Amino acid sequence: MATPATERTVSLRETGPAERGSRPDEVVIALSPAFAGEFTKTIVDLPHAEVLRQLLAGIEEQGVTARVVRVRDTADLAAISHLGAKLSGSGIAVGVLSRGTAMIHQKDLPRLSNLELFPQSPLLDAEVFRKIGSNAARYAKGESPEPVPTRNDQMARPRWQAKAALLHLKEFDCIEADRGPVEVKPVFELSHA
Amino acid sequence: MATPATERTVSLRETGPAERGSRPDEVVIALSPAFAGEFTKTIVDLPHAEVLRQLLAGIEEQGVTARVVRVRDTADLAAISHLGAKLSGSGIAVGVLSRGTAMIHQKDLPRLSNLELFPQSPLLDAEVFRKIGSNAARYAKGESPEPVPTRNDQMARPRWQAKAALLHLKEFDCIEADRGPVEVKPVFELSHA
Amino acid sequence: MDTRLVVGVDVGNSTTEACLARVGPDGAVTYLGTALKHTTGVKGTPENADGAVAAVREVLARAGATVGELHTVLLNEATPVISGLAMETITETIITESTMIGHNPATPGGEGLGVGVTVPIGELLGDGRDSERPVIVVVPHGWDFDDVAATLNSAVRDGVDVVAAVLAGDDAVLVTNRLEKRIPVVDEVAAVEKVPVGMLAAVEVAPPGRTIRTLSNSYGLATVFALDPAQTRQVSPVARALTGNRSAVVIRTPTGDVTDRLIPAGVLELRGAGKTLRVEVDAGADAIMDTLARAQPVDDVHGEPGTHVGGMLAQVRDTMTDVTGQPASEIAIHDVLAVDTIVPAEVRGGLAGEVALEHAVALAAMVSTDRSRMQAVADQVAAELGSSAGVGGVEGAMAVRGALTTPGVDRPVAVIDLGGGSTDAALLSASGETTAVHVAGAGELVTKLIASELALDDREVAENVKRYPLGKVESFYHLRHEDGTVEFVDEPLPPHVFARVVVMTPDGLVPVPTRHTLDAVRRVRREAKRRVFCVNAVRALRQVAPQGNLRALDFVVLLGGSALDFEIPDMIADALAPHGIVCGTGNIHGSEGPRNAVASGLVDAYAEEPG
Amino acid sequence: MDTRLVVGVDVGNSTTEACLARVGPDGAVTYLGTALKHTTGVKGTPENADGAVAAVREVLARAGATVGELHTVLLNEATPVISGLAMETITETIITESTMIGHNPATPGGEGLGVGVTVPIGELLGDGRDSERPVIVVVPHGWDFDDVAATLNSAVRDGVDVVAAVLAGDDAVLVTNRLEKRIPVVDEVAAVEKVPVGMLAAVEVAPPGRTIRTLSNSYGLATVFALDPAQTRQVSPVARALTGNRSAVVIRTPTGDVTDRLIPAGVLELRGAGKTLRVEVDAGADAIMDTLARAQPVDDVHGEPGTHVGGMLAQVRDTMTDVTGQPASEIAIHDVLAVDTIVPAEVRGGLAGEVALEHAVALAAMVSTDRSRMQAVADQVAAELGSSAGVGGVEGAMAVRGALTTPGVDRPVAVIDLGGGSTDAALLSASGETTAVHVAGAGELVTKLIASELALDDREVAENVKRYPLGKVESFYHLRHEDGTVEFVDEPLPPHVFARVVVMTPDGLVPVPTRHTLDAVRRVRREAKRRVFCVNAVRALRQVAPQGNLRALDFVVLLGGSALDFEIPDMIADALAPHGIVCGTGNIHGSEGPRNAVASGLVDAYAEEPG
Ligand SMILES: Nc1ncnc2c1ncn2[C@@H]1O[C@H](COP(=O)(O)OP(=O)(O)O)[C@@H](O)[C@H]1O
Ligand SMILES: Nc1ncnc2c1ncn2[C@@H]1O[C@H](COP(=O)(O)OP(=O)(O)O)[C@@H](O)[C@H]1O
Ligand SMILES: [Mg+2]
Ligand SMILES: [Mg+2]
Repeated sequence: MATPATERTVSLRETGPAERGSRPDEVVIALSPAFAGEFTKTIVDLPHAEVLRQLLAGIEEQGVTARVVRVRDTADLAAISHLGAKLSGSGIAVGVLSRGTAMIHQKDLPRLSNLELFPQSPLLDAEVFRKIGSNAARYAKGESPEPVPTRNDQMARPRWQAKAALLHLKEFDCIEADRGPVEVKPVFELSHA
Repeated sequence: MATPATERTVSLRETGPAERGSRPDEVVIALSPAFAGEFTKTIVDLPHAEVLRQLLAGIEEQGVTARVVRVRDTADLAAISHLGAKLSGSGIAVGVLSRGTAMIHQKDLPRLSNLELFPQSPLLDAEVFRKIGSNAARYAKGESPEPVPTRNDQMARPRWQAKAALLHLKEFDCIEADRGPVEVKPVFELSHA
Repeated sequence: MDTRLVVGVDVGNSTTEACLARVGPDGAVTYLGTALKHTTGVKGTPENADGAVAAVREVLARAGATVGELHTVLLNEATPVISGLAMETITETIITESTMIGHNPATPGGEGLGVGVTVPIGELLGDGRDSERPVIVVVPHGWDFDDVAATLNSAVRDGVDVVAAVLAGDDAVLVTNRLEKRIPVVDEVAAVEKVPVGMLAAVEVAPPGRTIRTLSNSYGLATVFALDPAQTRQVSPVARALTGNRSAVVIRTPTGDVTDRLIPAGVLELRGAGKTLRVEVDAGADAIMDTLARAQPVDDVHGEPGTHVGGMLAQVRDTMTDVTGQPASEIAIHDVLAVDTIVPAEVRGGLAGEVALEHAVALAAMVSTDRSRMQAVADQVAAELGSSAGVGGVEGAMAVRGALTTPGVDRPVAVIDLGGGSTDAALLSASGETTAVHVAGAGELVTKLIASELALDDREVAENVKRYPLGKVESFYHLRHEDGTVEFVDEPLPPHVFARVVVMTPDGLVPVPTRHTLDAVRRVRREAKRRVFCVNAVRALRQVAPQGNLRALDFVVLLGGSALDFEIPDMIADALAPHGIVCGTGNIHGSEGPRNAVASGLVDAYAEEPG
Repeated sequence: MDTRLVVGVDVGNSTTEACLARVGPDGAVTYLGTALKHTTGVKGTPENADGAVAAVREVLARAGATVGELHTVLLNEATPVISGLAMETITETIITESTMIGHNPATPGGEGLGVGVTVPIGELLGDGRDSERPVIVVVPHGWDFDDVAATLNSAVRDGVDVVAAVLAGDDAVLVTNRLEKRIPVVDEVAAVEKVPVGMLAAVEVAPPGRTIRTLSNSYGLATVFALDPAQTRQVSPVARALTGNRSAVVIRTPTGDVTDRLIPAGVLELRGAGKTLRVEVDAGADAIMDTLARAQPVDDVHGEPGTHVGGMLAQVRDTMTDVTGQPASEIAIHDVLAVDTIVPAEVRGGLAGEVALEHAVALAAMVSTDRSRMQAVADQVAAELGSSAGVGGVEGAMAVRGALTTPGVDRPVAVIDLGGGSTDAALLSASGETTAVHVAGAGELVTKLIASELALDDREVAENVKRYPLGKVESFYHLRHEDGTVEFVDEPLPPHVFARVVVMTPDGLVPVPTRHTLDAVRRVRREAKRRVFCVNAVRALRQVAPQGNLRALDFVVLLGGSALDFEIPDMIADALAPHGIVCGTGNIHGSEGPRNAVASGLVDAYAEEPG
């Protein structure tokens, strides 16, 4: 009997400006300006609630704590992820854009570098986001996990290119220049489809 | 043939507000408001130049780098040391007052705690300051050194109590409330006694 | 005779070395330089000429001399000793009737012991539910952790005594964090659908950093499943297999079991000294080597046809046939080195990809083909260089002569050439005669043992682990060496080494793809070197020492590529010290270290009696 | 006879255990509870009564019964086996004529090899300076690092070939950072004034994470000092002693040397089976135990008077005299366990506090005094409780009876009681007879080995290292367990554990004052347990097994305090598995684990024939 088709939604309650964390057992999840706000789904219609829930679950299963911040002044994945890493007590952060592209970053790395990159948003399902959260938490524990296996589907590129560009532009419109990152509390609600 | 009697002096050139360091191989030396400024010697007339030079030497011998900051808004040893630890890339700092009292602190410790405390300034000679620098650098490297052996001379207390109180009050006068810590470059000069 | 310019050339399995010298009329030798090139083609075949010529040209160029001035080239009579390698697993762990789950996942949930009947989560609620007996809930793939927790909580509220759970996904911590009643949960059971349903089972999870106490104790199993003594004896291998785990599941199946089967690897037949001795491969390395020692000198070695070891030696003979051109039947194996090793292998019948450390035996075998082919190489070298060239002497004798140029060495002196395929020893007695032997096993066997024990697919990584010390990258700005000292770097280290065990090679940090700790990798590296080079050094020296008595030896000089290793020479010196032997790495001409011994020896031999 | 309330009481060396039961008219036994108290006074002496009475009162109170209802108390006939411990170092390292400095300081300076004549820094400048030969500068206490660097720089500018330096203070990195010419520098040489002046010397420093290659190779020393073969043989122990160092200094003194002297520890005399066998203590543990096995059963053991081992056994006999009240001459030692161990000790003649790992032999010796004193204790217990009390049976037989209450156990069954002083084994054959033996060495010897090998002064810390797993505090918020898993804490950990190896005791983290890594401490802990408990388990079982054949045994049950250990039972089970033995920790009445076996056995024996 498969799990009942529950559709979850998430709202992000702002709790104040994002501060540097001091606890080494903390991973920061840095969200792009339009994530779970202007947009509610990824490029393949995976609900942002599910993306966030699986990232948090991957981190929790490893016995590590998580903090969610909303970045407002940029839509660039590397910038968002590196900012998250600078705020994170362990120095490890996961950055994610509305369309789904994601990255694991670390505070001492050059901004344009990363620990793991997931560029093809159409290929990222709930299971991949769970593993991204888990690997980020394992780096925070000083472990060296195998990188998350991702399919490389050359076919996906053309089909989704147009939609990706559109979502990218829309996300840009949501940028609020020179407004600092805020800490947010995700509140999940169950809505039976 | 003992080393020629060289008397050194030090001047602290301010290079800007003290920032958080990112390099894990760095120990911060946090100086009290009047150190090598209003005062130039400890309670037992050990030149501040020699105190700073031996602390720096202890750190350099361990292959660790050092950064010196001047704290201006407090003369409390624990506050000075903990502020230094917060700024230090390794989270380890050495705090020292004009009269010589010193402490090794760490950023995650409660402010009123410490790794090692050297309360009896009259008993602190050049060799002790060299070992304080060395131990601080070893904590930064994740080692667990034996605490620096210090004599506990009950006799010293009464004889020096008055002078210590006087120096303490004078140091208080040098406090510049709500002025942040500054990074300083120590410049040593040889002056043949 | 006036002074003559000569070059000694030593063609080895992997390296070809040259030594240029001026020999005076009175036989006095002045060394002018050395050169080292990769051997071209297989040792002892005409293809070697290119490498030899290249080495001669380089050593001449370095000394500013021309080919024209060259009087003669002296090549080593390499008794081509060719080694082959093979490895066979001799134990196999099998779980029958899914009686045990022992994969020890990284993040199990909860703590303690739960004993009850296995029930699929689908049948937990509704009227069919079982609220008398304690139950262990089995959760298949596809269930979300929130739904699993909700279902278990409501079952408990309905009076079902849920005592433990077994999950397909990596959800144990997520589920236990959401349960009202704290129970032990084992997760990441890939083949969870194979867990027998309606059976009595036990689940145990120890606190962090601890190991289980009940399911790893035969009498613990007897208590949990109320077993009689005969049943307890039958399940005791399950307790042994679960020792050291932090979590485990045992299911009471009628005849379910875990066996550590010995794979019949076959019998080795050792012919020598007029006898034929037989030894089971799975008796282990010591038994094999003891039997070998009783059949010295060995004429030939065969493996029982149709068995693993039969296949192993056939494989070695095949490589020899392409190398020597001789038919397989003519190939005589004159020495073998057997080494016990462990190979991580998946457990047959495991439900969650359990891996067990199986025992294996690695065999290095050595063939000596007597036909000398170095003269053919010499002729070709002479043709290409337009100077005379010939075979100057046998490898072993030349090596020990070269060793004499090491400061502090005197006759009688023994050398051990620590090469890639074989380990060669030679003794130069006080009276000047030389005895030389070759034993199987050297650098390549060490690399193979490291690769198999650390499950490294890339042979290049295994070679690096062998050659250089290890480090652990603890942050982007510092790493800790294997001796515990910390080193800081100015530029952040590359992401692919972050938090990894790395090899400190001259051209940078090479990550070792293993979940072992630095200390565990270090132990595997040193053990492999000890079991090959310390064993072979003593074995080879015994064959050259007078009456096989090591005490009769004075000076031992270590030569060859593996003598450049940062720890092998110390290990061999320690192994020989109790016998009162002075053992150290050679230093040819006081400057070349352990390289160039044979090439230098060829020059000295020529200088004594210019053939 | 109606039902009677009885208590079995087992007085051990450290613990006194009680078992309360109701025995029905038909001999059926219903267990009502157990209790455990500290033994008062030395085992087998009247002072034991208080502990026994306390245990009886507690077990009665727990079951809500009164002393009045008590029928009788049954005490164990403890063949008082008392063990003593002694340890003696049998090797000593001596440096003569200050020929070597090998303390391997943590922060040497520079890199490479420098060979030259030793010159005090004071004589470096001025006209007396030596600008022909390479020099190694020796710097006494009191010199400031800036002045040292300035002096060396100006000497080099004046044409002095400074090739290395040896410093008193910890200034090597400070000095090399300020030198124009990079040279290797060894520092922290406390007795630097003893460094011979005007002598040829060599200083070598390896890069970070590496070890020296030249001064640890006999032929490297020969090359550096142009030694002839005889001199090379003479200095080869220096090379051996410097193996594994990152830095070293060797000074060419005429007859300077480093010797690893064997301290004549004396001869052990083993009398038994009509023979007297002698064995040198410094032949090591294996030799001693092999000789012991040939003198079974042992009547007595003596140490050669005036030698170390003589002193060792005299020491054991003295402790026995105060315990048993018997004169030393009457004390018969019936068993010894010898264990090889290593003891870090300062090197005689060292200039910089060098420490060497010396070999030592630890001896546990066991005395059995046949006079039974348990009856006196029983009388006192009876008096205090006002109920009858008597001796119910011999310890070994009672223990094996109690073991039978463990689920899954059947006759024939052997028990091994892993105590503090001795390890006791007993076999209950199918036909019901019991054979019991005692061998020397158990928990206390393990604690002593751990304390000596890790140089721990505090015995309490050594006991903790024995009993609980280790961890490494990596930050104020997390620690890594010995199995590699990480655990985070909410509140910052106390400063005194920062960056230390700690023991994870139930009442918090206890730092281990050692510079060893976690893995090294773990290896010492497991090795100590293996060399005492695995050796003794097999040794004791051989003495009770039919014809000494372990294969004849079926079930083995582990009892006693050390059976509570988190890894000893698994180690013993692994050691016995190859003999087809089912071995595990006991579980008395299916609930008490390895405790209460003897007390329960006393009750069962009484129920069978109420004496
Ligand atoms: N620096 C080194 N450290 C450790 N092993 C080495 C080093 N250089 C070569 N080797 C090993 O030496 C072996 C080759 O020895 P070499 O004497 O060159 O071969 P051969 O004499 O058969 O031509 C190989 O197994 C190689 O791994
Ligand atoms: N939890 C434990 N883990 C390991 N060893 C233990 C534990 N408890 C007791 N011991 C060891 O057991 C020994 C005492 O055993 P015990 O059976 O109580 O003594 P006895 O039987 O001689 O009275 C001591 O060496 C002690 O260190
Ligand atoms: Mg998990
Ligand atoms: Mg130093």
